[in-house]
Amino acid sequence: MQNWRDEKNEFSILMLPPAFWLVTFFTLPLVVVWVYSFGNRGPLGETNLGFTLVNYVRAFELVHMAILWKTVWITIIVTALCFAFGFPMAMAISFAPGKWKLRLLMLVILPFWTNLLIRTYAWIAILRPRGILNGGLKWIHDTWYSLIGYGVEEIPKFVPWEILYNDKAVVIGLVYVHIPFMILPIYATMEKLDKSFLEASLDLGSSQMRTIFRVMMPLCMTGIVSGAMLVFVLTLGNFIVADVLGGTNSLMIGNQIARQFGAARDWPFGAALSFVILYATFILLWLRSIYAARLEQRDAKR
Amino acid sequence: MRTFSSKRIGKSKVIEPLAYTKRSVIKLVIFVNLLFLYLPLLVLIAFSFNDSKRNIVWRGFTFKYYEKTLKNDQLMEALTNSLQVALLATFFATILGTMLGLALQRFRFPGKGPVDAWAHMPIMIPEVCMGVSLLAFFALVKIPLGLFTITASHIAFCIPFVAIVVRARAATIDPAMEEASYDLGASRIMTFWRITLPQLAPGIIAGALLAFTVSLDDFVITFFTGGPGSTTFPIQVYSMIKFSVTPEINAASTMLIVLTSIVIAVGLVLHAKTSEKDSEL
Amino acid sequence: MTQSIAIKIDGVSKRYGRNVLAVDHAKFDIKEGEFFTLLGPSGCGKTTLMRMIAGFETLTEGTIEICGQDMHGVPPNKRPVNMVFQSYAVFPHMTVAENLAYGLQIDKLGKSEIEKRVKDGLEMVRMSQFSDRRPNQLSGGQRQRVALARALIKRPKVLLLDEPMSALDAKLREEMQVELVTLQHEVGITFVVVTHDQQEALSMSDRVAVIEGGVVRQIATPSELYEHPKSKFVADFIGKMTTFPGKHRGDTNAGSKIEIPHFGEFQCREIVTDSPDLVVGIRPEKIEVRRREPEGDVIKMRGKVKNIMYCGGENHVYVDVDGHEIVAYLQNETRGFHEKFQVGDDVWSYWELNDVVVLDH
Amino acid sequence: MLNKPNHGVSRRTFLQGTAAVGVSVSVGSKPAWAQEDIVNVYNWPTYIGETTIETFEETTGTRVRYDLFASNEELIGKLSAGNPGYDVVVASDYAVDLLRKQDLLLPLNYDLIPNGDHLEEGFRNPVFDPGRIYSLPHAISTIGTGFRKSEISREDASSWGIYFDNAILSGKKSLYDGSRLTMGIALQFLGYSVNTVEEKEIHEARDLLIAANEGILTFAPDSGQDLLAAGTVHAALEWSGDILQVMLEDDDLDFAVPKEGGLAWGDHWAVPTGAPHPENAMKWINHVWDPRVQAEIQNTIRYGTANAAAKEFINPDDVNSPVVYPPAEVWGKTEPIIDVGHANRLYDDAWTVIRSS
Repeated sequence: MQNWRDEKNEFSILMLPPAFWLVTFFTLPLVVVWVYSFGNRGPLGETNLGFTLVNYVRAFELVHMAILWKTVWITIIVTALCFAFGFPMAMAISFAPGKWKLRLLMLVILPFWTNLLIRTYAWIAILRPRGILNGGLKWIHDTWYSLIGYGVEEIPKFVPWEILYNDKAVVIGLVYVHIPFMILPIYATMEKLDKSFLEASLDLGSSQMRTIFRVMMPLCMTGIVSGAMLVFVLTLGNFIVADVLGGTNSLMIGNQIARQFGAARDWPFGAALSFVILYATFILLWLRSIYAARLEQRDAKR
Repeated sequence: MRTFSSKRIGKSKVIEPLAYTKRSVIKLVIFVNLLFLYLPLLVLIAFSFNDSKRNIVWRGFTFKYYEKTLKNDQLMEALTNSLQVALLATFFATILGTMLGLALQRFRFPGKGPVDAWAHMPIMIPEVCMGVSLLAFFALVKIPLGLFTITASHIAFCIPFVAIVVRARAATIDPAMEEASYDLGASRIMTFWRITLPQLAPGIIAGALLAFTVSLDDFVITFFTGGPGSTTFPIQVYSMIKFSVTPEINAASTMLIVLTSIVIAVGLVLHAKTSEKDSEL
Repeated sequence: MTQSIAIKIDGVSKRYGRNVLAVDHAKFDIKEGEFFTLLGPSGCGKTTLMRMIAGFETLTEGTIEICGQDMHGVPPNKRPVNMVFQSYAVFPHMTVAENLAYGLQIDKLGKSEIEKRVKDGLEMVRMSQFSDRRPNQLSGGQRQRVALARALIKRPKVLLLDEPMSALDAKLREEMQVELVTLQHEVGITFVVVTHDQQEALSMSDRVAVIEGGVVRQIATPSELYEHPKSKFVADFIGKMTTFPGKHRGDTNAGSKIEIPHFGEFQCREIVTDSPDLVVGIRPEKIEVRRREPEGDVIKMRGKVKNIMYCGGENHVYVDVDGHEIVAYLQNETRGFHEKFQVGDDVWSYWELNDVVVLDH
Repeated sequence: MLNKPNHGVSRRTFLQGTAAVGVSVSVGSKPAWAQEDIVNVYNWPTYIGETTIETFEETTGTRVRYDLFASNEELIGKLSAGNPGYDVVVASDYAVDLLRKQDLLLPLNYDLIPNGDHLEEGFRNPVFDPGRIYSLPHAISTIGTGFRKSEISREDASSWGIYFDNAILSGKKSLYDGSRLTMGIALQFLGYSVNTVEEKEIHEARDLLIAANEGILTFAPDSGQDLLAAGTVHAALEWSGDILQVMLEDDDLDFAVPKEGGLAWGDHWAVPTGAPHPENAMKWINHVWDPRVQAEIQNTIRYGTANAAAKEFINPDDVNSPVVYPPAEVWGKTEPIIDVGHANRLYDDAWTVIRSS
């Protein structure tokens, strides 16, 4: 790595244009909203600037903390499920023979080029009581009883699985929307993994499972961490899935924020809630940088 | 030519320990994942042929929504706007993101840690918050809203995606390559064009694909930064919630899926070519 | 000495795709307690063969038995062999001691037993003071010791070593060669080593299998291999050899009559092939060079000194005989008789009849 | 057809625009389209007649640029940050109220809107815009219950009570994902005003809804009619027009305005402050208020009109339908939702609790 002083010109040419763009179209606007978070909602929903901490105080009220708590729980479950499905998928891609690797990768990315809302709506058709999933289950149910049902007087009526408009549906939708963000980073690190570590583990008598848990996962930890970070942060802010697939109590913190900027027309409070999340994200980022630094230190110490 | 004896026949087939894709468990994982990813797509494609105004109950097969879609100027304009914004944003975000990724990879400078975290913030921040902040900002500095402001904002949140990928790729490049180029008398610019850039290509392409993906599907930020004449496809879709999503949207999406599949395929072919070159090197 | 068989390789082939035959009907035994080396140029299939023994590659045909047991369908973690990888594959996320303990934990040994074995293992490779270090804090040689100890404390029937010295510098390599042999004598485990370095193979092994293009060309002790290579490939691969194409001109009581075109005929005591076309070879250190014509029952050729390379302990003299190059290694003696040559000198090069090796074409 | 790509410049505008290019590229000046003879319309999609834009362009020679938004709040948000260039917008009752109070609307110039005279008496003096100074109705409707006739009788469906009795159609009912509307029906059921600012009343409605959560399937984001059509629910809180559209495909569906009153709803044309072409905007409103044009719009979107003269051109089925034009006694009991100022926070907090318990 070069010191920027040695190559001032090159460094400036590389750094200044993107920095300028991000400052202009990201940081400065964000400062505006940050200022809002200390303002007041006027009677008509307009934003009055000022300095008050009431928005932050309100953000820490029990009801909002409860929503945050629930959101974090759902987010943890979603992240875990994304990992549970995404890790083996990343493994499959990474260990697939040459041309299949790219094809599988493409297959994972492709659904993302379709509108998120439409894809989420499609889940309704799959999960609803008379939907594709329950249709399949009913078929299995009927076939089963027609096979063993001779002599049974009354065939039990098929009861559809209630999997739409509740937290289960929200979790399914969120996993669906975010799983590639888990697969891709894990795949990227696994690609660079020296396969002889795995062979060494097997050779020393470990089972495949133990090899995966004790050797492959620790060695792919950077990818797992960035994947989990991405999924976690994106899930935390998502509101569309809970809107479309959620039940009566599906409110997540993302919905809450979106509503403050929408129906409630309380931008200062929305801004304060956003910044509470943002500070939490900062802490996550900071923890990750500590972790990364520790890894680097571990690698560099000699 | 020696022929292989049939000694092995009759013995069970053995799978090599790391040939995971040959294992039925992993095959199942691939199948379940792909089913999970594609079932909704299949559903939405199926409903684009549904002879009903809404996406609920199957009422027979029809092509009429494709016809309607192609004749729907508003929808086509929205698609054009979306593609235009996504392409422009991808183009500039790829350039700027590559620069940022290179700068962060190559240089040590005071405050690098915070700058690094800051550069990734656009991914981390709730979209509504960023959208509103941009709306307020553009109002404050009196920049008229329209395709320009949408594109500018898209570039801002696409930069980190490109930077992350390019940076990872740049880390794998041997610095000796550039040194060799200088040693052979090439200028900095020539070295960058002829040596650095071709090696970065897979990372840049992957970053550009990501940027294109997020830009194409963005609704929240696009909404807040748009003005007259800048309705994009996602805005069209979200606005429809009030009167339920019609099969025209499905038809348009299906066409978009086909189009993007082609783009991806082309991208893959290009990528395969560059990586072939890599392995030749 | 009667030794039982550790590994029995029987008609083993490995085919990749349609056209690549990596290993072609290998068939040989490795005896218990033996230091056995698979030697060959890179890409010859030796690593594939070793990986098949370890269980990482499937066999296209044939069988591998380890200690009398067919290994078909036995996964690597169930085989009584352990391997030291070319990259050592010492787990970077574990300390040295954890690396050693990793393989033992599966055997459901008691905690104290594991500790004891790890301690012994570290002592064996003289790494006791590094037990809490991470692999990236170790040098290449130290990492190799860890990999070695990690595999050995599993007490395998056979230890497989894949290019164990390739990542070490020349000086360390020599040290480790000696150490490895000593270690093998101590533990008495069968060692199978893959290497492309003929010097390494000769100095360490009890027996060496020379492999070329997936085919096992010759299996023999190092000295046999050197003194009596069976083919031109083996002769060339192991050490240097000057060769001439020759013709078998019939047998007499004294031996076979062999003609080297342009150079005349000579008698050879034993003959190894039926084919009339032969290769006649002679090791460079067996060749003598002098100005006067030699007398007695030797093969001699007149030529011009083309080049002289000074190599410390000896001089390599290249003599041009009618366009044919003969290489002689002459001891660089400071005492006693020696001649000094210069490029362009007219010389005689000659050698004993006994030293001639007749090879397959 | 209607919308030429916005980046293309027609020959006429090109000639006009050449002189102004130097000005228009400099930052801060109005962009080129501001000088064009154009009207920028901001509305929901599929919320206009099929030929409305075409006939406007033909009769006036003014080009229409049609853009879309998804909710009133987005509209308000954009306009309060500074009108980015819209000439005429569609806003719901309370949104008109809010925009008007924030000086974000221009008074309508009725000299340019002679068709405004067709406005029915009952719509001339709404609470959200007394005297119709700022707005003219685009479409009116009621909010009631869409229901499946084979599952629930009309009598039962004609009360908000079905949503609060967990024994009726348990898990087969959907409410709307909006605090004011859904809490409004609870307030109405309790006998209070939908626009109450009394904390006690709001809390009562909140607790009623929390208790009802058990029997409600979901708070749908304006997709109740889809749930109904798919058979996922048998009763849905919805706008009359939305239900009417699914009734066309399914005879088993119907719409009822509950006896407690139901909610009146209207979307209105208005001209935002800072509109670059206010005169064109007035021309546009006059155009859509032309009885025939108005009738064509309503025949497409199937909502009610407040244009007395348009009714004779509207599909007789709709004119006679109690769904589109509820009887006077029903209409008399409905109440529009208007903004409640600071009490908004009470509603929002209550809603947060409802949606998270």
